[in-house]
Amino acid sequence: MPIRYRTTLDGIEHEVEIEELRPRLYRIKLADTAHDVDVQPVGSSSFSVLVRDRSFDFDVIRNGDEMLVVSRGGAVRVTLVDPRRQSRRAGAGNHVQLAGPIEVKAMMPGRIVNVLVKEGDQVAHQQGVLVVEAMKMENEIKSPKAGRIVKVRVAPGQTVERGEALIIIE
Amino acid sequence: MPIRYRTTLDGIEHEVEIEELRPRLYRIKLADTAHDVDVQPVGSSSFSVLVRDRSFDFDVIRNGDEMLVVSRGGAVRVTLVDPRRQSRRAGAGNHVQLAGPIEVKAMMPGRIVNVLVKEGDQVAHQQGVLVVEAMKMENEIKSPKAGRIVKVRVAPGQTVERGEALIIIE
Amino acid sequence: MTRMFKRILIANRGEIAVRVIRACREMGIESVAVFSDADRASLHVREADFAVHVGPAPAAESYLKTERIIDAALRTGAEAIHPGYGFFSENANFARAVKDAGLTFIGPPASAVERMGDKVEARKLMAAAGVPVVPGSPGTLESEEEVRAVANRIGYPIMLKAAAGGGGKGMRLVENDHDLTALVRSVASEAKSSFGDGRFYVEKFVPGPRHIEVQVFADNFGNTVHLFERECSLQRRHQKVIEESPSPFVTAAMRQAMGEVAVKAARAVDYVGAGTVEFLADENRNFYFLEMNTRIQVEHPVTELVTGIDLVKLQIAVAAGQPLPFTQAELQQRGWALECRVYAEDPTAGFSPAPGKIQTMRLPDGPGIRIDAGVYEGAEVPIFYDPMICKLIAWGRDRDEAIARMRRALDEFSISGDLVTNLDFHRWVMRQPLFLKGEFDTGFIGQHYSGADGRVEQDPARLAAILAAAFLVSRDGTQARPPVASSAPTTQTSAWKTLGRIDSLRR
Amino acid sequence: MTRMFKRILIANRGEIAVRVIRACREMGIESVAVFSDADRASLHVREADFAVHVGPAPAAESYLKTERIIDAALRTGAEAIHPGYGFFSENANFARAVKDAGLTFIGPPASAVERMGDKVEARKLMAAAGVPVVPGSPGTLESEEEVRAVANRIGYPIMLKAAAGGGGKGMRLVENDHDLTALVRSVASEAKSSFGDGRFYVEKFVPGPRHIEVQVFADNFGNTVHLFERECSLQRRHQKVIEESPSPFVTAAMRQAMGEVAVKAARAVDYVGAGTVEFLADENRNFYFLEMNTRIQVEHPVTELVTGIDLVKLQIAVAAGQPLPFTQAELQQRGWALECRVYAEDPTAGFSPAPGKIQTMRLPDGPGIRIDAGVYEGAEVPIFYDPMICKLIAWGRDRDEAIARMRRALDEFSISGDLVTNLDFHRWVMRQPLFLKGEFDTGFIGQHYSGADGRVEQDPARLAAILAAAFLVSRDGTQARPPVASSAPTTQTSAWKTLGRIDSLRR
Repeated sequence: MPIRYRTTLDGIEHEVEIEELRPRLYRIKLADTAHDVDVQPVGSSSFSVLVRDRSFDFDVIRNGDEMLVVSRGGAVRVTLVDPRRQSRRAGAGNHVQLAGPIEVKAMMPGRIVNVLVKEGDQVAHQQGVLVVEAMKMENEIKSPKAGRIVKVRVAPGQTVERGEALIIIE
Repeated sequence: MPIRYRTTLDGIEHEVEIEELRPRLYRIKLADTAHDVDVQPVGSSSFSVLVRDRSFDFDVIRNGDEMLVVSRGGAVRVTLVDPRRQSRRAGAGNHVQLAGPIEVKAMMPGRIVNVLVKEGDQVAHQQGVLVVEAMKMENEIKSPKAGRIVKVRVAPGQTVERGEALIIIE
Repeated sequence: MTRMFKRILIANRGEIAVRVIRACREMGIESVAVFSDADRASLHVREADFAVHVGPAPAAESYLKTERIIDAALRTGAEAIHPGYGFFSENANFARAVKDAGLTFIGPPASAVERMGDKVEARKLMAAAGVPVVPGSPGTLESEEEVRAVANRIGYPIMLKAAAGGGGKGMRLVENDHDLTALVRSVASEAKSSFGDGRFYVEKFVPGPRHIEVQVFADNFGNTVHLFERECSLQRRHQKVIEESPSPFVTAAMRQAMGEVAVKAARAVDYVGAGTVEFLADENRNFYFLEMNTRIQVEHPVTELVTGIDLVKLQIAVAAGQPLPFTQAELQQRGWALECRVYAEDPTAGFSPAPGKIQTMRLPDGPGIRIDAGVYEGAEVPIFYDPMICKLIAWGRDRDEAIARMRRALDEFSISGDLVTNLDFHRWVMRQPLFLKGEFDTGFIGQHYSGADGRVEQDPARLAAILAAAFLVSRDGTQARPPVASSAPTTQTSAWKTLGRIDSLRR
Repeated sequence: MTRMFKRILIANRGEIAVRVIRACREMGIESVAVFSDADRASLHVREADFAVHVGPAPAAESYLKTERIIDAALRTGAEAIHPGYGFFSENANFARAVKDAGLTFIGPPASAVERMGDKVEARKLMAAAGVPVVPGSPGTLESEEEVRAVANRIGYPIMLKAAAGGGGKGMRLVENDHDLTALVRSVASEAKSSFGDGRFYVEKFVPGPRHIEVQVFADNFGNTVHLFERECSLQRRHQKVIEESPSPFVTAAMRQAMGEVAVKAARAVDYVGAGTVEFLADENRNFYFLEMNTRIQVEHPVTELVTGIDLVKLQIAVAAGQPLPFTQAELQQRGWALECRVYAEDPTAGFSPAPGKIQTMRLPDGPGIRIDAGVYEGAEVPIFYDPMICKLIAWGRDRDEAIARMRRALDEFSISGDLVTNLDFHRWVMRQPLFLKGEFDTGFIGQHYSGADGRVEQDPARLAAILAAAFLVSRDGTQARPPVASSAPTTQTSAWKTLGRIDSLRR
């Protein structure tokens, strides 16, 4: 019995129907064309896939419904959503995790070189907020979203640990 | 609390006492001398071991109480028996598994070239009983124990599959 | 500039298929793999741009099905077929079928394959071309009397050889007249039953021989060169297991003479592409034509490392009609290279095959080390084919450095799972004084290798080993595993093998 | 014959420690590793014969503790210390302390380290020895007026450089007189705060420069040779990321001139051991002394591959008192070698470090490929040190073949886990027309790399990708994972990074 998914491939949505014909052989319908595809696991998240005699070797990195499928040719971003499940999750869009206050944390131990914003500042998405030196390199840390700086927890010269909250943006 | 093992190292028996001092640090007493040993797992069956500044990298292949410990320097066979367990298994010596009738099975697909014994023959341990050709090479199959041939299930020229019973020795 | 192929089918599997795929990729050519049921998850299928299923596991029903291989090429739009080694690589009929299908066979002309394929004809042809051959019968013999006449002329001991034999099969050593009758009968019957061709011939036995071969290369424009020698005397079961280039036995004068003779041999059959002329050398450095392999050899990497030439890419370029990009004078040997063939086989049980699943594998790398592998961690070495795992190749400025690097790489190499490997055997060879001095012949392994490891552990290593064992026990529990009986060993297995197999059962 | 060391301590970590351990093993020398708390499970500890803990994770408290390193050497009976690169490799005080402890420092004399360590003094010394230096101030300057006087003499644009600077820090480009005041103040203050040394000097700005360096080697008997050049112009963040030898820019005449000058530079400081003389070259092939690195370089393998010389083993041999085993005339370049430094860093986020755990890793191998790795599958790239994963090095008969092999190897290389790598960046470079033509300078990456991948998938690949995804979903279930917020990204992370990190969380 085929399973239907709503799939997003590099940002474009398609309906896709996938049916297991027998172990490791799948029929996939995309835009009314059917293809038989042979999928062979070759590691915990690696697959050898044959489609119309073409051979692909994939590592799949999964994040919920979204998957990054990496091969010799490059990387494809695939989202697969089972429509029966989708209704339950309505409204849970891609950016839900960025709503509300966000703590910008240190990704590695380092030293704060410069603080580019102060409390109360409005910042744009991707605007630089801090400069941190780690491993002999200066890294500009950018705001993960547009918002207002509600708290600056660090000052230039201060050393920070990995995971330490540096700034809170609302 | 130290655990005592009876250990066999390349065939020689010792009493060994092992105590975990803290995670990954062990005190081992062998022949009344104590050594502190640092054991770091670096894979599913690989360990980095430091003893008196010496560094060893081991793959351990386990078969019950017996272990083959493989390193750059070569391989050491180690048996570790917890004496509290040993009493329950009294009499279960190394060769218990070879008592009773044994099926000699084909380890790989091949063709029987020659049958060197017939039913009723007495055979010695390691005596050749069959010649099988597999992968373009002839292999003599030897008896895993001394005994009597109770059944010969194959004839020269016959092809056999992996795991097929060839001869039964009692 | 000739037109290069867009797509090539590789009619092979394992490391050589991966080797050819890599050559294709470096040349911007797409590769088509073929695979049997046993090879769906094999590395060559994963690495190729296309892959076509050609049948069940036995090679005779898949890799050796001419029409299926050619159909696969036509269906995927491949323009040429590379046969690798083994399988169809020295099959003139296959080469012709490829040509008839309008495709290019990446190898010599079918006629050259054929003329070198018949050992007796090749002997005659080479003798006529002025290539030294082992003294013996001029052609095949039929009767005991004919054999005796030749033996009396050249003297005992002699070798009886099946005309269609090879790889150590269909050969008998006759030490004296007394054994002649029985051995003639035996070789004739084996020749008939094994090869379907009862013909045989006689050669004088060369005692303590070296097996030395010369790589040759020819293009379609009459250029024929040699790429120096390879020393292949280290053999077990009459099969090469360690090769090197240069040979520690060959002098500059001998090298030049062998190279010239090898080129002569290739020219005599209008050879095109990569080929190898094999010689036997006696202790006085006389050398005799043995046979010509009309394909790429397993041991080609040692030549690549000392000459800097990529032989597989050159095969493809020559097949596409390009001339050789160098002259004989431009070729030179630099440094020393060794190859260890790493097999799933048990050296302590007569080097019998011991394939299985690879659970963990740590490959060496670093300076001077090259690995041509046909497997990956987690892969199965199938029971149906040659159980090679990979080729480990080391280069050094001189032989000592190459050996030191090989020893270092072997020590770094770890592999475990439901299989046995010959790594310990290679470690043993790399420490043998006679090997280090370059003093060995084809009988070396049989005479000196006992299967024993011989390496002794230091005391701290023993302590550490106990600890590693104790750690595993304390982590995984002390439950005893099921006894061994259920998988009673059928050959004299090494501890490695037994433990490896049992270990895998419980995973 | 001099006496060789029995045991050597390697005062370093990561790939260079493993590289030195391998050299030791090939020479029959025992190796002693040192490790911090963060490196107990690191590859160099696993590979060494001995390993000594020297302190907590920060390098200043472990790898840079002179007395602990020397204690470890004395305690384990090591006779010599190899500093690798970074850490203590260019620290004259450490070299002296080693000598004072009765051990051998495997590197140049402390005096040579010292004289080349001070950039202003080195400039003066080189100018005096007849080595061309970039026009500029003869020594350090103190005031704006002094700077202006030099600028008026040599012409704008000029570079202001901190005397103690390096690695792209403490430098300011001054385009015209108008900016001078502010920039002099800025560089003086940065020099003081970053290096505790407020001195600075002036050099003429060389537009579109190439960074080309020459490997030199000297023994204790007055023999000094060069091993030709390395092209190191491909840099991000003023750090080399891809190197090659030969340089596609250097002509035979320039090569000879640079080599001679480099040897002159080494002789001027009575150099012994391996060293590198770095030059800036302008578009007219004028070249100027930049600095001398008095240690083995990260990029030494490209020189090893084209010359056949093992530089690390040679360092050890020279330190043990052996003479160079070759003369300048015996050295030659053969073929072409490229090195890609594979880092745990995010090229789409300004090449910022992105270390973490390696879950799966498939390394390329085969013809012409060498890997010097400091990690293994399952290892952690620690956050405390340079986040290098390995060096991928390719050799070919010519530059085209070396690039083709590098491209092929990069395509085979797969790594996944809680880290981001710059593999895609290297794949991008190896396809850039200007790079392929050899037309680039130190500004290349900044000018041409946007972080976009640029490669387009074919249709069947998209289908196959959906299927692989569907397979994973059907196998592992369709449960959505926790949202991303709990690990809010702090820099502009690539999808790779985000997904990689999240993926690792659920394992």
